[in-house]
Amino acid sequence: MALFRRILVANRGEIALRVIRTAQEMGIETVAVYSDADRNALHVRKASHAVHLGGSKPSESYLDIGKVLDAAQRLGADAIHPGYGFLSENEDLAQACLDARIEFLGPPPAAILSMGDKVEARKIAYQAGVPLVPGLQEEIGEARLAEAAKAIGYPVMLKAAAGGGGKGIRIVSEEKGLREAFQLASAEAKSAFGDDRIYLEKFVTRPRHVEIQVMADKHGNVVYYGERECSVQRRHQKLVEESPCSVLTQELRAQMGKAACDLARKVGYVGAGTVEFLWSEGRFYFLEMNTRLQVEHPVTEMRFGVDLVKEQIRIGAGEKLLPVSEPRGHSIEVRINAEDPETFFPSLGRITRLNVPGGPGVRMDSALYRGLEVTPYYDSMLGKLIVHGEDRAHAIARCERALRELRIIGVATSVPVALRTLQSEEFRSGDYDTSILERIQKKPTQSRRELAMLAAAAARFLGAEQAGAVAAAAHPAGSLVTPRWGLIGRSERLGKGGR
Amino acid sequence: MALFRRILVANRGEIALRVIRTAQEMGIETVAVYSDADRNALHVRKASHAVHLGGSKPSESYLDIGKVLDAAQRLGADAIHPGYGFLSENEDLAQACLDARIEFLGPPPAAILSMGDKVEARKIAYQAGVPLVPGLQEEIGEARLAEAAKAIGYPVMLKAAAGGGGKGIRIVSEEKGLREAFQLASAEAKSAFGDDRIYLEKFVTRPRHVEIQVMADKHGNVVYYGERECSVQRRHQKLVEESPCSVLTQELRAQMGKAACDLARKVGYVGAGTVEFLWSEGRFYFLEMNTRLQVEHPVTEMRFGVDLVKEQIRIGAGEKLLPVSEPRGHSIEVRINAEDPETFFPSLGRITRLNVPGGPGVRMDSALYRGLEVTPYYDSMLGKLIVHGEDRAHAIARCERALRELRIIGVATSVPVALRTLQSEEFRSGDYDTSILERIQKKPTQSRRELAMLAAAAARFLGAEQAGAVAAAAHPAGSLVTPRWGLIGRSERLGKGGR
Amino acid sequence: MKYFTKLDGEERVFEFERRAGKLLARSGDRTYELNLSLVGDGSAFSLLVDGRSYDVAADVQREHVTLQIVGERFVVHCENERERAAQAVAGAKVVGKRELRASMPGIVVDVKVKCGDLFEEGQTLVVLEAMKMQNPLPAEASGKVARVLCKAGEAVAAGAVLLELE
Amino acid sequence: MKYFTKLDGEERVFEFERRAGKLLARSGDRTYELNLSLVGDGSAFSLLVDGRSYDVAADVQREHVTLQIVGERFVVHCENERERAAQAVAGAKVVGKRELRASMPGIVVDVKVKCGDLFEEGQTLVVLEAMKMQNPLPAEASGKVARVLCKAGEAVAAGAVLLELE
Repeated sequence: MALFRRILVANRGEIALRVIRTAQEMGIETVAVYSDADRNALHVRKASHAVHLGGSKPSESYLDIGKVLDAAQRLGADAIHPGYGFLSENEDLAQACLDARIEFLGPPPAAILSMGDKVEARKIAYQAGVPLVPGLQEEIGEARLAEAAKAIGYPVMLKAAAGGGGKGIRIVSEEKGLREAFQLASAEAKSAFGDDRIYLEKFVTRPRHVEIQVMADKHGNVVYYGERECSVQRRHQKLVEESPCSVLTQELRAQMGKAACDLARKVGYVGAGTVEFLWSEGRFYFLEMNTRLQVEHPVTEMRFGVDLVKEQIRIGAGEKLLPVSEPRGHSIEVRINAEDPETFFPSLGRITRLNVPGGPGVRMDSALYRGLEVTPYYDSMLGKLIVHGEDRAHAIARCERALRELRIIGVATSVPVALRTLQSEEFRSGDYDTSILERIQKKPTQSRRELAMLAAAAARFLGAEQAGAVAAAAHPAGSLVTPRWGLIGRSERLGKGGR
Repeated sequence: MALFRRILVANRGEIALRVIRTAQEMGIETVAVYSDADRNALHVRKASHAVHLGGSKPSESYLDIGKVLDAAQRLGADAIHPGYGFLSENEDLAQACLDARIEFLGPPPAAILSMGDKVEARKIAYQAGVPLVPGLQEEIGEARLAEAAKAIGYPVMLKAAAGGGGKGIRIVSEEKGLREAFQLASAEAKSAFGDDRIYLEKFVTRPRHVEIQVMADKHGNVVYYGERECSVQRRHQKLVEESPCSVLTQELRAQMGKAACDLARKVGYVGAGTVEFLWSEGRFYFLEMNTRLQVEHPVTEMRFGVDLVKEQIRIGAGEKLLPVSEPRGHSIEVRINAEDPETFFPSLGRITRLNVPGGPGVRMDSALYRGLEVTPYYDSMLGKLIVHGEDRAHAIARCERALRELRIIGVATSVPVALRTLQSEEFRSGDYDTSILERIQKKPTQSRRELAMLAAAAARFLGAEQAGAVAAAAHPAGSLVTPRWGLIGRSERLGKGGR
Repeated sequence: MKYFTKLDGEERVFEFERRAGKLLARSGDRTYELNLSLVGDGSAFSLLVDGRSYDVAADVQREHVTLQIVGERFVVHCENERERAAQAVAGAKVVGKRELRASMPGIVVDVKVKCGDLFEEGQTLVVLEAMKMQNPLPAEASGKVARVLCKAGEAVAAGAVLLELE
Repeated sequence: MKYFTKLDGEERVFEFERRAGKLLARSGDRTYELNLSLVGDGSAFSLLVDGRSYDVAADVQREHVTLQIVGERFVVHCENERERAAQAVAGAKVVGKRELRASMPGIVVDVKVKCGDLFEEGQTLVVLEAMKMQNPLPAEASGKVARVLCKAGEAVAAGAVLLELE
């Protein structure tokens, strides 16, 4: 007997597929929802049912509570999994589910509301005895901006009150750029969350971003599954995550775990959540709580041998938490973003070739497929590569190996930068902070550039030979196999590309 | 500092890639060897160096000791990993390596020799106190055949003395088919091993095939990593393997483990080896020892969190065994063979489409790539899908999920039969034996056949519509993207296939 | 357009119609609402049947449609009206000739009969080897060997005629 | 045949020759022995350089070669002799015109200048949004806006001219 009959997954991309996989393993049917741009997406093809929501803009599809709820009711779904992003931290959907007697696989509306408002969240954390970074615990307007920033002391950070996932964040090191940064942050916040409130806090020196995975059931039990180190970030978006964090002592880990659980209890939390901390010089400060499954949750899953989505579903059905097993080895996740590895600008296009890594200790969570069109409508994250090894050095080596096996042709990706990060002395030493990426060499070495030039010439030479062969003989004698004149040969022959 | 500078991998296919992956993770360079048919194989492309051996026939390439050794010496390899099959159980290569001061990553020649001869192996097992199946412990000729079979009692099994991997095995239930079976077995043995000696033994009732993974270092330490249950076989080739075995008591497991280690010690074993047992009605009998890494070794790796290839390499370099950690959860492997799912006949062709499964607890070991030509020269195994779950039910559900995600187009594969095996009551109960596959439904259900007919009609309808669209407009207006008229549309248009 | 499908001896006819933005498929007294979308290079499509989702990989070689769907593999024979009509005309011309064909590509290791030999049903006529497995090819019915078209050591393609039989 | 490659301002010339069953590539005083083999649909090839193995994915759009190799991505400019000669002739005709182009496909969220405006180096001229990120496009040098070719809310392709500058 399955815990639910049918779960609607109110999301897209790799996380929708992630949830569908676990539901299938639990014998639960799934309903995918999709926008125009996602008609062929893997989550649509792998779900048991699929419902079209509307246009490609999030507001016309994945952000439309009415459409999502209507689909759930029409298809008889008895639970909704919101994934991350989109409606995952929207208390209105949580409330609507409650009213419609559909299980929302996340925390109660009140917990979403209080943790979703960064100002409110800091107040509650303060009350729960969780240490805070110095800053203003209320939203700030353009008028008082300069004065407040001066009082806290530069560098300061501008953050969206309703934010998450790094969107709407700007760091300002002097008064000069403050106003423009505020406007950009505010506009991004407005566009991403429909809420342009911004708050201000001190930017901590050499900070590391360390977060605790918590899980709470409906019977008042709260546990934590260790930490994740997420300091490798660019534009405040994480790129590489690992667990354990190499600078955390067992004592500090226990303190942070307790603080995270205390906070969860304080807001009557249910389900999976993540409490983000800044770590700096042996101390930790509360940053925010994400009231949903985190992108980097597989890092925890691989060490603890747990399926966090399965736990979410079990808890949603009223079951009790299972005991947390002993963590094993070391785990690393690399996000695969469609972006230029030097400028980090988004890279759009069609995936024309895809090779995913295999072998021991490698997990690939993505909704990539050959033929996928990467559009500007959604996040640039295409998927995640997660590895597990006996220890940190083993996990790093394995991650490097797997990243080299990964081939995505059609868009530029962040893989080369991730690879150079893993190979850097700073990362290998374990002593790094959230600005590590600024120090990572963005360009390949001289010998690799020379190899690339040789390979490019070889590619054209090979293409010319193939084209010559085609011209010479339409059907080569003695060949059992129909010749395949691939992109290289074809391009030479026609004098243009065949994307 | 790496343990070796450069390892030559004297094999092809998924196992060559498997070894290369671990060597890369250990910072060791690799030398691939290849035949004509394998110029584009993944093991060639992923190794640091590649050496062409010769023709596509194994005897001209992967079985040619002289060529392999010459390649190792020319490239300065200080170790050779033989994989499984080919030269992996060839004592001449082991001896030649010893003479050339190249580390053979396997047991000493004497251990290969004694365990490789099934008759000799049984004698040694008997001396080591390991229980045996009743039978003849010497090779048998065509003359004495009928008489000996009658003495042991039908059904009897004909086995190649030099055999392994199920090759050259025939079961005979009455005297009538005995002579032809002997001739076929003998011919197969000759062709596969260059040795046509055959021996005879009793065919045990409702047997299960359970094997113990052992590992021995050069310091006299021998350990075992639990068992693997390998009873799902057709034509005496394994199709599905799992660990733990559901009928093994902790006591019996310990007895089998001890017997396996005793045998390894008796022959001065070094490296990874597998002792195969028949299990029948609560008792176990020695079958044979495979003096190499086994195809199904990942089943063990996923439960014990160990990399057995890494252990082989460490041991070859003279390091000591690491302690065996506690096994966790349940693991299942499915072999992906290029064969007709109903007749088990090999299926050859070109891989035109490939989608490998991802997500939690899934590992894919294969050398498959889009464009791969499956030739008749080598084994029909294309790769392996391995899953790990919290318990047996979870692992089965996960394996089903992953198998449904796996797409290999271009050849027929054994996947549908594996899937139906996992879904069968007999497999789920855990109470099965080596003839389970004979009882598995080979054909899809009625409702699935109806779905297939609808889908086939839909495929043709879609193709006709696409072809119509092409005819109507060579360049559709307003489209940013060059239209892709895929195989379906193209086939309709040209009136022929485009494989 | 009508499509005539055949699988394992069973037949079903489907008629497709686009109406009011919907795609309907009729078979007997059943009507399905479909939503079809080609994926990637066109060797696969997403099929929604009354909202149920199926991921289909398809290799269409005119009337031979090879499918992968719900973890199964099917080779469905599927003709449209025009082809069926053409087939009906051509059908009369096909004259059955008994042959032994290679069931798979491989190497002939043994030809157990010679021209003129009589054989029984089930008797092994030729032994083929592929991927290190030897596979005896048995006679489907009793008969006589009319011509031997292969010899030991020869590589043959799948479907190659090895013997002509009477 | 000679090939002229350019990457990050560096140039190398390679000359290929097949001799005695071997493929040689010469560049300056270095000679490499190569072994090339197209893989799959031709968007990749296996490259052996003096026995060292590299797995190369390549997208060749005439002289623009996009490569994936050793975990890196390169866009190499590569011309053959013929193209280089043709380029030399055509080169004289190209007249530089200053423009602000979209660095990526996206949606224009703000045009900070209008026709005739003067601007400083580094000043934000247009703000683009893609994948929920807002990206200001700064002026590479000081100047004056000659023409505005985009407006807020408009979707633009990568490389689209947004402003003409003087």
